[in-house]
Amino acid sequence: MADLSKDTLLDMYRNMVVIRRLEEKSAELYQQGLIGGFLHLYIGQEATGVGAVWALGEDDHVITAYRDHGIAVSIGIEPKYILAEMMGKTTGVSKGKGGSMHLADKDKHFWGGYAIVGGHLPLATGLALRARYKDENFAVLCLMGDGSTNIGYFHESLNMSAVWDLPVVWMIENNQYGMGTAVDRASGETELVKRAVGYGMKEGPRVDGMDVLAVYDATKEALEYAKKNGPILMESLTYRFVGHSMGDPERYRTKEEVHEYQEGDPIRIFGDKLIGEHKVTQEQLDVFDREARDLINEAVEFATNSPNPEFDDLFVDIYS
Amino acid sequence: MADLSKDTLLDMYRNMVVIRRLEEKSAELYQQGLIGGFLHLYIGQEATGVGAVWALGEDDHVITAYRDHGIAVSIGIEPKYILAEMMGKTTGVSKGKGGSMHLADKDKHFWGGYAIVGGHLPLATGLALRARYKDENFAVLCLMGDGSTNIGYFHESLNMSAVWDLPVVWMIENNQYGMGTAVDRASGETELVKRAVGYGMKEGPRVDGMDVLAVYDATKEALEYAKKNGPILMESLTYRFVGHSMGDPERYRTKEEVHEYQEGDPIRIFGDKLIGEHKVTQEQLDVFDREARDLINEAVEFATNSPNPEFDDLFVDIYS
Amino acid sequence: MKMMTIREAISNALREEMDRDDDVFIMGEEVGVWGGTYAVTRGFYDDYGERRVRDTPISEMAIVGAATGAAMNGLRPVAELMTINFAFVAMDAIVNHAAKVRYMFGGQFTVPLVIRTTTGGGRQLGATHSHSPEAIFAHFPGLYIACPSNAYDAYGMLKASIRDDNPVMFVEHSTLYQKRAEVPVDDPDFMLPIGKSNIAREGSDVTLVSYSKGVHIALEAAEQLEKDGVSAEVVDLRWLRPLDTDLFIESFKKTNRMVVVDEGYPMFGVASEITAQVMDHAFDWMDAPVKRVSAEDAPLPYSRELEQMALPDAEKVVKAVKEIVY
Amino acid sequence: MKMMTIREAISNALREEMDRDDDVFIMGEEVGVWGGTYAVTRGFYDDYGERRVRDTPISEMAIVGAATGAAMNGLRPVAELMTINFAFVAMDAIVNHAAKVRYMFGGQFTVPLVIRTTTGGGRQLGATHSHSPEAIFAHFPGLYIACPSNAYDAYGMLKASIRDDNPVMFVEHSTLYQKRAEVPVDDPDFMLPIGKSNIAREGSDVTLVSYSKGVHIALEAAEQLEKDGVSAEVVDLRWLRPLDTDLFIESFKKTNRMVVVDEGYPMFGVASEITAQVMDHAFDWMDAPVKRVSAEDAPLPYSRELEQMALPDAEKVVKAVKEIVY
Ligand SMILES: Cc1ncc(C[n+]2csc(CCOP(=O)(O)OP(=O)(O)O)c2C)c(N)n1
Ligand SMILES: Cc1ncc(C[n+]2csc(CCOP(=O)(O)OP(=O)(O)O)c2C)c(N)n1
Ligand SMILES: [Mg+2]
Ligand SMILES: [Mg+2]
Repeated sequence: MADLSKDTLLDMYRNMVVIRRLEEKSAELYQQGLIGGFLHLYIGQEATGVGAVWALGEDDHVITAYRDHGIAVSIGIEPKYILAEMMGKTTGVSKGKGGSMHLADKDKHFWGGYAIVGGHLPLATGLALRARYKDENFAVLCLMGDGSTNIGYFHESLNMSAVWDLPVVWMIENNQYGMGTAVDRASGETELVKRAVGYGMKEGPRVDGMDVLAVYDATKEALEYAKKNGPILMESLTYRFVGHSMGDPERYRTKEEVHEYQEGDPIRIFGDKLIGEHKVTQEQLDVFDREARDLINEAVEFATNSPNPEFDDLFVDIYS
Repeated sequence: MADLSKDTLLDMYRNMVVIRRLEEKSAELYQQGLIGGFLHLYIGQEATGVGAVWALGEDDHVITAYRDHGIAVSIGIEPKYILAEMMGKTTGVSKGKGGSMHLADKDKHFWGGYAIVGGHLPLATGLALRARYKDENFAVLCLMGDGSTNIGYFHESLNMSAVWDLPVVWMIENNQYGMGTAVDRASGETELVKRAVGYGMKEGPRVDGMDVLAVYDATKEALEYAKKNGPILMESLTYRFVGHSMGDPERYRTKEEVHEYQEGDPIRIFGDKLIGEHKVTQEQLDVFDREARDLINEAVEFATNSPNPEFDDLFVDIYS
Repeated sequence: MKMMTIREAISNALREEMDRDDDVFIMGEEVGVWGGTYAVTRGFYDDYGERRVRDTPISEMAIVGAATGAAMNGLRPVAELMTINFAFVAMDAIVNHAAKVRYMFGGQFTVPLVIRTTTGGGRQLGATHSHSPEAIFAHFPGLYIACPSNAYDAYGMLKASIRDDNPVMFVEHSTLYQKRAEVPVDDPDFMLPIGKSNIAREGSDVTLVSYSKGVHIALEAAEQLEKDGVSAEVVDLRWLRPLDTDLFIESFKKTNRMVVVDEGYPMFGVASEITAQVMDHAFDWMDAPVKRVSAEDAPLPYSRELEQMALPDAEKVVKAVKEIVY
Repeated sequence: MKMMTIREAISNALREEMDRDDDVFIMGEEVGVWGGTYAVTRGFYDDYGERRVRDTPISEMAIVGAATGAAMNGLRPVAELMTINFAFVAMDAIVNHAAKVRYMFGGQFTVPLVIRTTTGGGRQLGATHSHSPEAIFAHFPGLYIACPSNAYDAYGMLKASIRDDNPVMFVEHSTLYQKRAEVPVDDPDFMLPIGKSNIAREGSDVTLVSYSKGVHIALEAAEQLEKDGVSAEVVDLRWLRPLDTDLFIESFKKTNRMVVVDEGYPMFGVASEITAQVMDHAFDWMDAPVKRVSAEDAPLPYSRELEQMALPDAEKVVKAVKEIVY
């Protein structure tokens, strides 16, 4: 079990709350037309992102798909730079070029969110190659959705990582749907970690993705394993409480199903645990919540007041 | 065990010999510059092609990669149309448009050889879809090399066939190398049938690909399974006695290794069995050999005397 | 005739063809339970069931490849690629298999396949999701490329595509689905011929050539130009392959001036080919250089204003026209 | 200076760059034990070991994607795609990832990646294996496309590509490896600038524009034309992106006539773009239409004679020139 100080636990909780508030605000801004494009929220999945990212060592790396806000916050990008990006401003992490689906911070070893399903998997293979090539001691955490395990990229990237014993933790955020398609309608094998068998790869755990500490522990262990031995495939079993992206008619699941999962809200679960086991009070948690709201409101203001890119920016950063 | 009449066994033997003689002649013609492009010979692998194709029922289908001569002969295409194709003549099975790598005969349910590694796998998925769509009772035998199991096409095609319970026998002709790359240098898992696990697919046998009857039996069973239950993945363990294609420097394996495998020549093994268990004489087998040589020589003559395509043919059959 | 949106026209055409022929079926990501990402197949899953409306895994290579195999074996799949950006993942299946199996095997196989997909930028989806790469598919013999600009065309072109025995990439524009026009629903066999383009507006001073959304940009530009006394003819290519060279050349021989409008990247793009065709077929009629108005030569950015600046619009077209009509 | 084949020049350039910088490494199918399908990396595996000469599974998407990731993380991979035909399988990894990660993330990432590959028809490999699809890659901003025609260029362009911090598709022609030329091996830092084309032959009556193998066809045509008293200038583009418009336009302004030679499909191809550029930049200098000599608009067939008829050759170029030089 995670041997984390109370302060760290509180920081993780705070992190989860900030993600939640950020996501709610993003939805609002999207409705107002201030955020455009596709917006994929992380609500319900916070425990996975926070648990996994907090498990990373200083030299480790992370890369993910378009559902990337939670990772961005967890890795330590200030919400104002995230929201500025979503609002297309030059102060955004990607200077307004990338939007919600393309957050990244190279200095923090966060290699970005990627909108092509599976497209970032071989990038993870390549990022990890450096560790073996230069004999450096790091691992790459590659998050992906359940749906992305059916695309060719998955197969080729995992196999190559296995042939070369690369330090990658392949973590499937199994939220049970790829858009509207349930896992059992898309994958011949629904226990997705079993796919490791085909690559002679370590079959990792299917961890409870609603329990931030369980995710933390499992990821920590997986990272250690990867650095020493090579790739490992694991799942975090989770659920998104909202649509795939804004405007999802959600015809593929019932309201009841969603409500049932919402009962197991990862933030509430963790909050209860903090109160029950760590002598934290509800008032303290409420303070975090208010602080998070303030932080996000300030971020909106920052983003709103930031400048738009100009015509010449079109041609900047195409080449180095 | 295969319950085949002596006549059938002799026909299968003949089939193997015809392939061998065809391949030897092709190599000769290639050296003479009468065949061009890439030429991938089937020498050493005859037991797989013959065993597998003879197991097909009248309504079943077969598709393969560019190493397709053995399949073409086994399915019953006369060598003259094969050689005419290899010599680029209008009388070739593909009218000289396809060459060695693109033999096919739709009427015989042979959907062709394909030169893009893995490219024919989804075609097999689609061919098989018809069986379920129209409730028809057939299966598709899809042959592929060991090397092709590492490309995205493999993953997507097998998974889709599993999700839709399609009647496909996925048969890996594991000749231990993809060009010069040994299986264990290309695949994280070298027991390739294990990849079935990732698709919740039936893991079929790893059959002795040098024993034509073993291949026959296993394929027969697999076809039955597929029709009833859905896809199955199997391997035929074999070896090619010659280079990957003409001009292979063969730096990746020793002469000794090749010689060792040649000791287990599938034609000799089967011949010995016929002599030992079926009262066939060496003289009879020799007659088959002479007949095969004659057949191939006539085929060369036919091909040589056939016309070349003309300029206008360039634009024929682009569209229907 | 009935007034309807492009979405409805395509949806109707699909339904009619599915009703007519049991071999016609739909496969792709989210075509079933979800009802189609752009709601084109809404209700189909309930009405036709999962035999004929097949949700697939996220496996574009297999979607196109399996649809090709099914087509070879006598079915008539309408495979959907959610957007044309995902056609890159399936590029080999499209250009090396669907487009070539007939030729390469001497005409033995037939591929009655339609690949429906959506194209276009302008929706703040970022560089990977905002392509208009029709030119690179039109490069390959063996395919047909349909790019309807309105409901009437979409309806007639899709029906023709489904009934044709060759692989067609049917490229819808994601920002046009709500555009309305009259559609001849009364004739169940109404079809527009493959490879025939159309005069969307008559004029005499300059020819604007485009397709898909570009046609609307051209029409808007034509209206503005009219106010300035310039009469613009608008040619809607409808198909990029086969490319109907005759019609726009004829128009050009009348107007002697041309601007090509195209939402793709400018280099090695659609407008480049049209320009070269004019060079081939109407050199002596050129009173001014053919002008190209394409997207800027940059990946499309997310930022709304910036993305809009990168795309062609009526203003840019008017400006280009004024450079050559004097 | 030393006389050597293109194969040797490329091989030398690779070795020198690997010797100079430990971060430069090679990955791809059969680059190691086999020694490279076209024998370019023969001996490398023994000399550099499997850390730096990495055989891969047959996984083109992962080859390009992993090389991109490695490049982002500070290595300098030279990834090999055995032939450009297999780039279709990796299309998304090339055009949507290698080409775009820098832009899409606001310049945070750098992709010092070279994708070496071979192009060209004429070897009886059938329709799927005989493409010259450079145009469709050159369509995409974010990439550089190198297409050397001789050993000198190959050497200098490859060294420049490896040292550059952007993704370069380095396209070698499979039938040119044995061509010889002088190569400046004495200068370890010899490089040719990215995006600069070259006058391969001076002339005054007509400009022949080409790249890669087409340059040799053009040169052969030029010799024939000389006998007929026509002086042809040959421009070797060297790079399709960035496209050096200046040089061929300058040449055209001198000759006023142009034939573009290109081995790809004719529609939406390289020659189309060059033609359109002339229209843009030298309309008033056009004494005759720019002519295009590309492959025929058909998949390439296996049959030797038939395939040859489909491809451009000097005779076709001479014929095209004679149509415009009178
Ligand atoms: C290659 C490709 N195909 C299709 C899409 C469209 N698409 C975007 S997200 C998505 C579902 C992915 O599901 P999953 O991997 O489970 O991730 P989740 O959204 O559940 O986090 C699809 C089909 C895409 N972006 N890229
Ligand atoms: C997509 C693709 N990549 C690479 C190649 C080049 N290539 C042709 S055959 C081959 C090896 C295939 O090995 P395997 O599948 O084991 O078949 P075998 O030749 O042993 O029968 C390779 C790499 C190709 N044809 N297609
Ligand atoms: Mg999911
Ligand atoms: Mg093999």
